[in-house]
Amino acid sequence: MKNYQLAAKDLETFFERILSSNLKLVAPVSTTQHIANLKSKTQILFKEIPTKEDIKKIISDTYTDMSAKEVFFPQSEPVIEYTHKKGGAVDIKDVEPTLKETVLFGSRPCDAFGFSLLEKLFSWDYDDPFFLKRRDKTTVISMGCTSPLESCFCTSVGLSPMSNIGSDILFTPVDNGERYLIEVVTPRGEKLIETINGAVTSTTTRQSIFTDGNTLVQNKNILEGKVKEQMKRKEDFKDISDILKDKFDDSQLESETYRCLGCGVCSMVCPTCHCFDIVDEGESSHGYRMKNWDSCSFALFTKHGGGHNPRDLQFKRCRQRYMHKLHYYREKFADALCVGCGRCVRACPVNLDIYSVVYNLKKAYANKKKDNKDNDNV
Amino acid sequence: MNNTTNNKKENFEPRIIAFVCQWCTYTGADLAGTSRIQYAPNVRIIKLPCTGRIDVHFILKAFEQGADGVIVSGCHPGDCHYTSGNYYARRRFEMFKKMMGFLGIDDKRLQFAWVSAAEGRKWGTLVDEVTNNVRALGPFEDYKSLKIFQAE
Amino acid sequence: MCSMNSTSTDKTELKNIYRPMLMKIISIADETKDTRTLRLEFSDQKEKDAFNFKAGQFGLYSAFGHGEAVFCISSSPSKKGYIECTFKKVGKVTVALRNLDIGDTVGFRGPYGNNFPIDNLKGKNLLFIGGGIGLAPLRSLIDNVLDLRSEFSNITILCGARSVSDFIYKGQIREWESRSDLKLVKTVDALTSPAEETEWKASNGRVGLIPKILADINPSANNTYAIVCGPPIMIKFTLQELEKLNFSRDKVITTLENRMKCGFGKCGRCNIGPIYICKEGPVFTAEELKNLPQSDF
Amino acid sequence: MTTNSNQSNQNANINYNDLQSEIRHLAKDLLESKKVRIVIGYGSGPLNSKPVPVFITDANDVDRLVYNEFCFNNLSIYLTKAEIKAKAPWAIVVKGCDARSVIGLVVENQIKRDDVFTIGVSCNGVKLEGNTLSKCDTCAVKNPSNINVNKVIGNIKTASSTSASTLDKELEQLNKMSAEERFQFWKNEFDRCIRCYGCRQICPHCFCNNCIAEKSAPQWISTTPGSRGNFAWNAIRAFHLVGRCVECMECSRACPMGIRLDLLNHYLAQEVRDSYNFVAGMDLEQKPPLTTYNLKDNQDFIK
Repeated sequence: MKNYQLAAKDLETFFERILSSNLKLVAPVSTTQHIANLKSKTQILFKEIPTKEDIKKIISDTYTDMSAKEVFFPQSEPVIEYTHKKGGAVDIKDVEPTLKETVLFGSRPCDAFGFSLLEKLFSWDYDDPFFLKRRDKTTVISMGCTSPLESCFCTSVGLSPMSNIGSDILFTPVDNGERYLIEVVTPRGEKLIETINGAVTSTTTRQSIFTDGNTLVQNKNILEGKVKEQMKRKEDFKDISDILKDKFDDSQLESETYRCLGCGVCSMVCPTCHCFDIVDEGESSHGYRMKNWDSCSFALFTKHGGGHNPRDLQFKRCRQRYMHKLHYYREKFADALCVGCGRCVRACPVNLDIYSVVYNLKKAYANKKKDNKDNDNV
Repeated sequence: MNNTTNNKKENFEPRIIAFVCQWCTYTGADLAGTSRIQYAPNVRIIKLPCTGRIDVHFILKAFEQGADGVIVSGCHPGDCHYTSGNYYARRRFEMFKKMMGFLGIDDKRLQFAWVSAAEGRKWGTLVDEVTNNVRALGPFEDYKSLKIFQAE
Repeated sequence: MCSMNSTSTDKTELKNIYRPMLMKIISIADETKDTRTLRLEFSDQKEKDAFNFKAGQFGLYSAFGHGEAVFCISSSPSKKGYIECTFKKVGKVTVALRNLDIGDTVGFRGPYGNNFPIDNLKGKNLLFIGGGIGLAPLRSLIDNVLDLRSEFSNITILCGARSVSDFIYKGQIREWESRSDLKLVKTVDALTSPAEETEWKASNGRVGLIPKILADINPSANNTYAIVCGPPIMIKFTLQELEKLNFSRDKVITTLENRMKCGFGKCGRCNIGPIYICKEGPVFTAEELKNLPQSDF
Repeated sequence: MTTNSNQSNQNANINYNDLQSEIRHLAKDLLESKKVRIVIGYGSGPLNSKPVPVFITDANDVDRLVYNEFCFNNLSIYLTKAEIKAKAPWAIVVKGCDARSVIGLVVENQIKRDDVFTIGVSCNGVKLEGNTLSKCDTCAVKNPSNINVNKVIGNIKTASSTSASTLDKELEQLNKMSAEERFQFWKNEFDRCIRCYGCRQICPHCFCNNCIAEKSAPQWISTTPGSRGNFAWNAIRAFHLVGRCVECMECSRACPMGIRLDLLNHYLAQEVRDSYNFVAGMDLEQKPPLTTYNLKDNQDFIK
């Protein structure tokens, strides 16, 4: 893994070179609607940066409201186009996802790890071409966190504010933001560095903007230790799998999630939620088969044709959310399907907080274990 | 208006969908036919038991499927076969028309009317009027721009 | 049948796993007033030759413009050149499939899921228990077994329905009744008229719920596999009854059906506890089902 | 999690600590006297001071109840949930706007008035991320005594300001725009909708157990989150609440994409007030306007 460094002032040049190398750039920007100066809620979302002038809109070190999974797993996309012919025949065509070499800048280490979790799911025995082709065309450049939010808990699921798993390149602002340590993690990242070095923009000549970064690795590790220390939420959830297995029918899980209203906000903002619905849209003569995001908190998610619904009450749907993320996925793929980004905690209209629910479950499990031990000894 | 939209509007034939109650307006339209009253052929009539049964998502669906104008018509207050269907409808349509206007849909594209079974002539003039108004407005580009999904 | 996870980094030639095969309806059989069986033939010769499946697997059937629905393949793999599906008219897609006629096109994606362990059943006694439309997945295995009849010892088929007219595959049931190398027991929850009663009793049909009739015929458990399918409530009480008849749980096989959209473990909705019905099922032994959380069924 | 320290609790002429202890006291009596089986109130949440809905069934737990200026949830939504409906009679802590929702639910026969003991608490405007919500500018029910509540706690005396609220000013902006501009504004807003249905799930008056958006035969509203489906969904959701919405603006707060649902709700509520002189959730006797009629209703828009 090669290390480079980039002076903070050269970040804009870096973006310019990406654009001039005919790459699509996606980065966090603030999107406040301003039509007839009617302001709507300020949001920070991943958007395409089409031209040089838009580069200054990029916010390089921020927390987005929606995760970046949309770059690989759009909220809705057609997978087949069908056309009814006379005489009952039907003609179907694959819909090719529009692909362009893309650079995704500004995802967080937790988001990036989320992409690797999604990749495992979307290539589990059957390869989903829509996700895999898009992921294959994208270079993920993540930005290490120096000031995590109160709701962040990435260390609880085995990650760190500066872990580089899932990213092709990891930027980390060191020397209080003076310069970035650039860890090139994958060959795809290396390829991007070469194209960037090769690209010439109007302002600078061919000379590379990167210099050797090995000297900064030490600063980064110190910084990483400090940032981890500052995090407010540090409970370790590594053995949460067996706690949840034991808690399936426990009323505590029901009382903890009693206030859930069953909206799908948590699944939509989450970087690792991947459940989707398949519906036909358009007229019956011609239309598209769509793959749209779905959520396990919706009532229809598991409703059978005959009317039976295994998860008829809301707490059973919350249970499915926690079980799938922290138990079922872990049993099949060794990692939890939760990266501790805290988006669902921030977006939930009734402040349902996965961290505190799991924390309480863990505490109750520990107490119960202690009581059993006391009974054995007595 | 540059000239392309102008001539687009010249030979533009609006598609008008009419939701009508079967007891009065449908019979009125039938009377217009039997009395050989000439009126714009752009209208397509959908028969429903009462204006009280005409739900707002019918109207939205009509616009979605490409209608340029919608007429909703039924019995005059007091004539309703179900006594109060049109009274409820009256309030519902008043609010719906205001909401559509607020959402930016030109109110000439959505016309409510009472046409009794004897008013074949009124039905004819109503359809002509709405067709001309909508022809003047041109195709309902705004609503047609609402695609099912982004890339479509 | 699942393609190996392509480890090649080059993703360009990945095939579209959501694309169904096109099939023509070649025959339609109305089993009851709301249940119909479609016989489908592949439109594309290459796909027809390459296609094979095992009894117990399922697929997603498309009515284009309305969506997809998941049913088992109710015909046996030993019947070549076509597949059949039996479905009840309950929702948007099944109504659309119902409105199609001979010659119309239906999409089919599959086969997905595991299958009945037919090799373990060889040389054993078989007890098929099918309730209502639950007989459909069993028929795929029954026909398969009957085409290899000599490889199995005694076969008993216990099939039930709410009423006489609710039986599916009525013709085939009569055929099974006439065979000497298998025992057929049929029961209805209730009879509707005295005339029907005499006729039903004449063809020695019984009256009563399946678990009760199972107790009456008291099949011996040794060297016997029970294969059960029907509505969840019937499976629950039938498994209890089989336990009383000391069938060991790993000798009781059932097939489940949950709501499905993708059929290959990605859309996240068909799981019961940690198990994905579409990938690790739909066929399970009662032993496997016992370890799953009962409140997630 | 301790509640706010005392000083920050002083807010104009309202002492949240007193209100809080009165609520706890009352909840304890109600539970002990078996007058109610459950008290739906605000408790301290896992994160900073954001309170969360809590459900107290044991009299000794009443100290979990808190009350401060961050209690923005409209708790009456829980009176429509099957799990909680089964535990009637309930007590519920309601601000003025929430109390109107309870009245709305009673008027539409979702709950019986005697089954719910409403603890009406004075409120001087709730805060979200530091700033008071715009709905509180011209709130006329800061002291819920003019609404049919069982008990009023605190008697905040604020003259309801007659000056136009920020919402009214924004509505003027919108009305000055041309039809195309307004259509473009709403298309842009609704295009951002991700169909999480947070607006529906949090609204106390969206209690249909089989919402039209979930009906697939026929598919009135396309479930694909594109312009067409989003426009139809947001239009029909807003329309089904005409004359019923009490402008608690929880839908606008819950929307993760910040779609200006409050503008749409406020406009429609004003139209209902102008046309039928009706304000939702204020009067137990009056039916919502679109569920009744009057022989002399306006019909000048009808040919």
